[in-house]
Amino acid sequence: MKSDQGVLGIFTYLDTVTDAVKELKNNGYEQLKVFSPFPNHEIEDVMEESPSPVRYFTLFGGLLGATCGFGFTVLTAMSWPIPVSAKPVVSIIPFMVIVFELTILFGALSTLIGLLINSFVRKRAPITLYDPRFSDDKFGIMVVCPEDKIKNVESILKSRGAEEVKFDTVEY
Amino acid sequence: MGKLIKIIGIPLVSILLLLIFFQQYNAQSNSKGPRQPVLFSHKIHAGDNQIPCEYCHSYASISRNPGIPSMQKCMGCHSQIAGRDVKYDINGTTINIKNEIQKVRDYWSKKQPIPWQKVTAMPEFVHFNHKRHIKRGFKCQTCHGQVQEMDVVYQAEKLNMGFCISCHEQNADNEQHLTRLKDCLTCHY
Amino acid sequence: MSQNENNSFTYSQVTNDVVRMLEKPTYKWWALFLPTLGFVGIGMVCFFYQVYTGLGVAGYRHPVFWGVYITNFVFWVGIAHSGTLISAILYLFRARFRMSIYRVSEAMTVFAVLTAGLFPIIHLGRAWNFYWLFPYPNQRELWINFKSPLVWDVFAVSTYLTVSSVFFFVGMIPDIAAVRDKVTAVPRKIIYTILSLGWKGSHWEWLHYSRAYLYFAALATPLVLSVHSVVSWDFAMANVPGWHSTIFAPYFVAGAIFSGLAMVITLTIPLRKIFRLENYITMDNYDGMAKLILFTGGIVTYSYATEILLSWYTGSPFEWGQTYYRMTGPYAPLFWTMIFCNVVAPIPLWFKKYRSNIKVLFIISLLINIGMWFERFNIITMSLSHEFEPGAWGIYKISWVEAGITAGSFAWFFMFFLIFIKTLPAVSIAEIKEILPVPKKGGNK
Amino acid sequence: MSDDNKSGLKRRDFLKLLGVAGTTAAVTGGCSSEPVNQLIPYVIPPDKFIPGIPSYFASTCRECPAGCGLIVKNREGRAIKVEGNPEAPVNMGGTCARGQASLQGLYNPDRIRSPLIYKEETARLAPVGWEKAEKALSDKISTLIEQGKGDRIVYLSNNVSGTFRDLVDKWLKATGGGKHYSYETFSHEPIRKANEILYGKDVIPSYRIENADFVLSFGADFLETWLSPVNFSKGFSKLHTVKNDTTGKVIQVEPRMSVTAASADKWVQIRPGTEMYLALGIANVIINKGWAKANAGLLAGVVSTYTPSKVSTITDVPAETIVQIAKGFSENKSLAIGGGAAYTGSNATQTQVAVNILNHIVGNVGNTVDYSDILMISNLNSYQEIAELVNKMNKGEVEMLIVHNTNPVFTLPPGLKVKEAISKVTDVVSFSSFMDETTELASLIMPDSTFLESWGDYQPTQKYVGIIQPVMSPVFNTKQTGDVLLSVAGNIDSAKGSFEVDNYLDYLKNSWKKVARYVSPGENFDSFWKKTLEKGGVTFHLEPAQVELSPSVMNVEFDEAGFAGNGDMYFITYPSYRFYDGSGANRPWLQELPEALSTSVWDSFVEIHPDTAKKLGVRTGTYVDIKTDQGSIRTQAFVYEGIRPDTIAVPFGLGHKSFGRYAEGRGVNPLDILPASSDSLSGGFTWFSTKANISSNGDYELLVRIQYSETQDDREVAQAVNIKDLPALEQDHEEPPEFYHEREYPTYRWAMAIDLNKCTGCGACVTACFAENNLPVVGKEQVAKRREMHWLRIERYFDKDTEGKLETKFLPMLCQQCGNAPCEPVCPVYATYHNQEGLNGMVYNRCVGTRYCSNNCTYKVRRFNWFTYKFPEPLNWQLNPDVTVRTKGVMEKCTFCVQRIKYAEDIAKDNNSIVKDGDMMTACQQACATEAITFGNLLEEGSMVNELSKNKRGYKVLKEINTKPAITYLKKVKWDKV
Repeated sequence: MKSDQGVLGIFTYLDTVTDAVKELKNNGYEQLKVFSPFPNHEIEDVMEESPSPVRYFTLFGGLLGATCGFGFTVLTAMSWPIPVSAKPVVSIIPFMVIVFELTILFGALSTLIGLLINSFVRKRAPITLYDPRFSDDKFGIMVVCPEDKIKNVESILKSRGAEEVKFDTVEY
Repeated sequence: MGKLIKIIGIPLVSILLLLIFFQQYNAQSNSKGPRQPVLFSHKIHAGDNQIPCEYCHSYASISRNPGIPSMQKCMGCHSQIAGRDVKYDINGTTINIKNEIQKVRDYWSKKQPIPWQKVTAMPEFVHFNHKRHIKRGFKCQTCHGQVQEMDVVYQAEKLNMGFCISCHEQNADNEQHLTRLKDCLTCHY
Repeated sequence: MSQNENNSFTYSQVTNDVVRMLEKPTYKWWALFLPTLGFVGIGMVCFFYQVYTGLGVAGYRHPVFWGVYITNFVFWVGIAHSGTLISAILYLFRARFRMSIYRVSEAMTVFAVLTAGLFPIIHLGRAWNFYWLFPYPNQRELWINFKSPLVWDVFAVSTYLTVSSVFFFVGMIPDIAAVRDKVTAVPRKIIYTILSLGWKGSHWEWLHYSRAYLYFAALATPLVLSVHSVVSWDFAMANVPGWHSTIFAPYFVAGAIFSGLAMVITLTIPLRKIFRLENYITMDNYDGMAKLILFTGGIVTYSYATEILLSWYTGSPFEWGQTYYRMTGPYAPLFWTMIFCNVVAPIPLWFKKYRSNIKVLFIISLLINIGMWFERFNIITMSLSHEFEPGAWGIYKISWVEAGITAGSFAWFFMFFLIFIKTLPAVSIAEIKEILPVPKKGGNK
Repeated sequence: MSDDNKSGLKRRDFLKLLGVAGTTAAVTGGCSSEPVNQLIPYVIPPDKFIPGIPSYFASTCRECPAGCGLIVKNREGRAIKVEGNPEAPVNMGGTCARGQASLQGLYNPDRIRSPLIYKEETARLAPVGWEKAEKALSDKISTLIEQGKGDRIVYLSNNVSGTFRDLVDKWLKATGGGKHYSYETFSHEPIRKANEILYGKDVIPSYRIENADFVLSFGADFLETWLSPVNFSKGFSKLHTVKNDTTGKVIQVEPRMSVTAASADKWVQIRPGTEMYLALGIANVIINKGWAKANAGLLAGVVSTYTPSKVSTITDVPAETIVQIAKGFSENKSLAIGGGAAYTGSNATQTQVAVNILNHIVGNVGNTVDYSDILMISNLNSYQEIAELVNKMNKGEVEMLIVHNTNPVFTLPPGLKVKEAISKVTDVVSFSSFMDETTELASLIMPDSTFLESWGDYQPTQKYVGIIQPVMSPVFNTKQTGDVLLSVAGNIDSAKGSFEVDNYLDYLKNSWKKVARYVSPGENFDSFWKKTLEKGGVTFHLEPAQVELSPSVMNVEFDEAGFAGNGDMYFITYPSYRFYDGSGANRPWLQELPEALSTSVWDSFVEIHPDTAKKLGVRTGTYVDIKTDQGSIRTQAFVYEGIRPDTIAVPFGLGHKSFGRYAEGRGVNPLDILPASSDSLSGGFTWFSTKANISSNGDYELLVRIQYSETQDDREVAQAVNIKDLPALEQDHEEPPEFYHEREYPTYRWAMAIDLNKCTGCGACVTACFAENNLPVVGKEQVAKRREMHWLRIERYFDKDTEGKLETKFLPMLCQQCGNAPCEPVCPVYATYHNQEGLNGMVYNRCVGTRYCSNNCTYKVRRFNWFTYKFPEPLNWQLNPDVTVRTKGVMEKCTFCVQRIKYAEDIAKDNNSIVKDGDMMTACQQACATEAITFGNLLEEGSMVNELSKNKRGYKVLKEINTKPAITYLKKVKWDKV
């Protein structure tokens, strides 16, 4: 259990945010979080996060769905072979419809799970500082740093045009 | 990580429980038979006195319906056998055997049938053929349970489709026979 | 887009405008909502009456075993489609004009599927046994027939319902968060807090969010196409003259989107009027949709032509008999209504002048909705009433029970919709902001 | 018993008989799984009954005078199915719809449930016990005897023969010498009179259609009601069998196309009332051309004046047709018969004489006309005699009228004032089982048990006596009239001595002892009796009778038929083959059985030719007023070409004022507008004696029918082949290529073959299906919504033949048990599927009611339970315990009587074999009198169905859909000219 200081800077303009992020990174602050009311590429770029693992969930789900769909239809059909019309008990073509639907269903559900796990369960850095305006019209940068670096961070944020800076201790 | 378990675990577990529930669905039915107008004990007749089932249910091997013994059949013995004047405990209710037999005789003298309560219920859309099963050499107990040990007879098996099918599956000689045994029209028409 | 022109338009304005819609319902809203509830009630009464006495209270008769209920089913599934089209397909195509209307149309999708899903159960002879259509392990060791198009339906529709509601909900998370941060009243605050799943709008969340959203869109797109194809196969797989046709899948999908877009227009026009959303839902949106309507309408018209031509070309007395019967038989008026509404009515949309006229749009969209309902009715009922065996031809007439339940279903749909616009952000806050010019100290270059 | 007077329903006895409850479920009904919760044991087990195993009783049908032999199937003490007795020479195993429906007479909820007596104080009929009722009757009679008015008792019954007739006569003698009238609505006096004129024999001979191959029928509806329809159907079947590319021929001469005419090879439209001239014309041709076989003798003179040209102008029948008919008639083994409208005109007897002349000159007498085996309805009283009886009643010369199984108020023309006459009689006693128009007037009602609950015998023809034995204990508190008469006689001092027995069974046995002595001398009676009961009757050996032409034929004046009234339309009334004389009207099965040509149900209609209809401005369904001097009736029009433009026709049998819930107030009784006139020579009632005016105010209502499309729209559903093309004909065996591999069947492939050349559309099969498979009757309102539950329907298509003449095709349409069934793959829950015996299984309890199967059924033979249909007590006693009673929301259809198949397989298994051809029959096959339906195992080499399915006339309906039906239809054979 180590404890650190969290510094939150609140911005109005996007370019100032990106500049601030660059600056902070140059000064070796890696534990950053940027808040914005909408997804924005410039922020993504400057944060240089590795691509989201959600896609693996989707892929896995889809494959699982296909297998289940196929296995389920074939096995149930064979468990009690009831001939209808002159069609074979296991007739693949109609089963494909089920396979397809289940692929989509499982794919979507596991994507949802992926999303939940990644963005809400798996938090890389703790968020204690948040400002309601982030969901409205303000941007924000939160830096996690040791006690002694607070002043430095604050000055960077301020210099880059943060209208307001908040502090708090974070434990993790 | 605890969240993760909640999010994925709970639905999985509930689905699992659901499956188990459905599988266990046809386990056992209540072991309490209906109260008969005459407190007749199959245990005494079929068990202690070793009377074969088909002595009374005489049509079981020649007809789809087993039939229930006529009053005449009851009297066939009970015109002689008046029964000992003793207390007998039949599923909790103590009766006097003599009195019970007297009831039968009263019905007979009134030339009235005894309105027995039906124990083994089978839906009307199922056409079960006793003859076929007896001829195939099945004991009555297979479906009706150990009647000779029951004072008050109760429906031992739930006798739902699962019960029939599993038995049909076990007793099929070959693939073709199985198809016949699992053919819907064998019982439903 | 217009937003870009007038820069007076700021982020907080967007948030406020949307949150404003969620204020306490006005008497106007109640005036709409209560009758809706009433009709839902009527529908339910009719349904229970039908279950109690038997399906005979509906207008069904030998040989027409499917009627208004299945018509409604297909109609509502159709309505559902445009929602997914706008939110998913147009998202993939990055069509900017979808931003402001996709939330509404997505809601429409979910509610339409909810409505559609009722009818397969309502039309069952033994509705209380509806669950037999689902594959669940049972003591009978008996499963369902995956060769039956009806089972495909069960899977397609339930998948569609699940996926579209997930899509709908996920899309809303950031906006719910925005609302959460605005509202102060305690109960609502708590509800929105829970619904927002603790959304903070950090770049980390946005990263996964936009990924996931993309995949949802990618999955929903083939799904929407498959669902209505499956629905169309209910008919195409049968050997009934007038059903047994290979063009049904594309024909139905096009028809679905056609009617769906019309429904979106029908719904949004009053919506933007009441909530003064002219700045968000603009004429450009309608223009885009009108063009799509023209396109899909074209496909529908083409399908009609193909059907008629082929039925003649096959030289089969059954096929041509069917077509001839439709055009001249007792149902002819319905057939020609359909032709008018779906083929003739959209023609004005070829002209910018009419595309940009709200009234015209509204009327045309209404006509299309009617026309498409009749299309389904014609396909289903007429085909059945005039099949192979001349000895078994017969006419179907709708009964008051069916009418009641149909009315109920429309009410059921609008009930959900009315609740939706009062409780959830009907316009996507985040996405509107996304297309607004980003504020920069250095200014936009 | 007295405690049963309230309900009348002897349920307790019934349950006592029932023995086991598994089967009562069928009575309570329900495709639901609620069990039956009581088991009622036998007190004393009847040795006949083993629960679950049907027992069969031979008996004789009394629904009409034909007296067909029956086999009645009994399960747990309930009669559940009626079938034809193959041993009986009358019907040789066939039945008609009415015979099938006799069960609904037995279980009719509107039966009189106990004796009723008129109470002055309450001024209404009140139930009493039998002792009281019998006492009341015997007291009345005793007083009459004391007053010396015993001879003023009249016993009016339907046609009775054999022991009961004898009993009635004895009884009347014992009670003071009253008179016994036996009366039938259709009593064929002209035939008897004509035979008297020609041969001095006042009898009705047997007509042997089976020996003929050219039948010339002047309006005789011999496939519907005429004399002995089932017998004639058998004959027709033989005659219409296609052997080495040819077949027999039926020429039907009548102004309207009856069902018989529809299945005849040629329908000759003739001006009403001129059939006589045609017959004479033909005779004339035959004699002049020297084609006559027998020595025409003096007959030549009789017919000399009727040249074809002259006859043709009178009859509207082209001269060459006359010559052709004459040729065919003289060349083939022929038979001429007369009936229907043809011989119920004022010149009926003359017509019949002409017909007899035809038979005589080509030497049919002794071949196809058999005077030795005469029909026993020859002993009926003529209409004239009944009319006189009515007069006597009016004059108050009748003190007591005993009515038994006859309903004069309904079946006699109002002109006779029967009702008034009866009300003048002091005591009216009725033995009727039903509260009909006549019984209503009775002051004492002693309900007779139906023939299915009684002992008796009936002699249809000289040659055969059928036994009537009870097939179950009485449903209600009724008593058979024989017993009543005996016990009443027992109460009367003067009559006591005259009977040595006190119950009818003993009486019957005594009289049969004589029979035994005659038939099998020296045999012990009990064994003889037992044998007879098993066989259902005894057949006597008869010496062929010789007949001598009597000169009296010379004095017959062949004068034109006269018509009352100044209308411009000939008004024809014909007996409905469903209701006969109206006694069938209270049987729901018959009400819901479509009339073959109009396919109308539950109501009357008037047949009108399109041209007439156009003039009148009416279409099918429009109400038409038919007016004669006697009054007017109003009913819906059925417009079709099967009737002459100058003629209209209304079927007889409906229009009851009171006859139970199913008959009351349905349709019209055409008798209401007929004059009470009779044929001067024979004294028979002239049904065809008036002209009528028709008008319409345009009121329209749907004429409720089973089928609304008249033609088959060039769809080749029902096919026919011209006899010229028969030699070259090939069955089209070629099959389209299969995507999936063919299905093979291990032991059975159940299949059916239906010969359209034999199907007469009589509907016996449909009714049999109702009885066998627990089909509900849904009523007129539901049928109007096409919700009838017929698993088997007979489609009727009007086509045009080569000459543009109307040509009718009947197509029995039932589940085809397709090898490639469209209904199966679409069911989401496997409720319908294909089993290893080729059956298209339908599992009711699995069905959820998506109705997709029926949408996809090419033949539209599936029926849906829109409601849970009710079987009003005790109609539900008839339900077949082997067939599930369906409830609302499930689909149902024909499965080739799978319950019978299963039973047969069960029996076969007991002696480890498989079901062979003839081991079992489907209900429809068994009922079909013309043997048009054949059922069996396609895989069994040499089985009938196997043979027939290879027949070159064979074809599959809608083959192009490639459903691979298991039913092969055999094309109808057309003749392009006579």
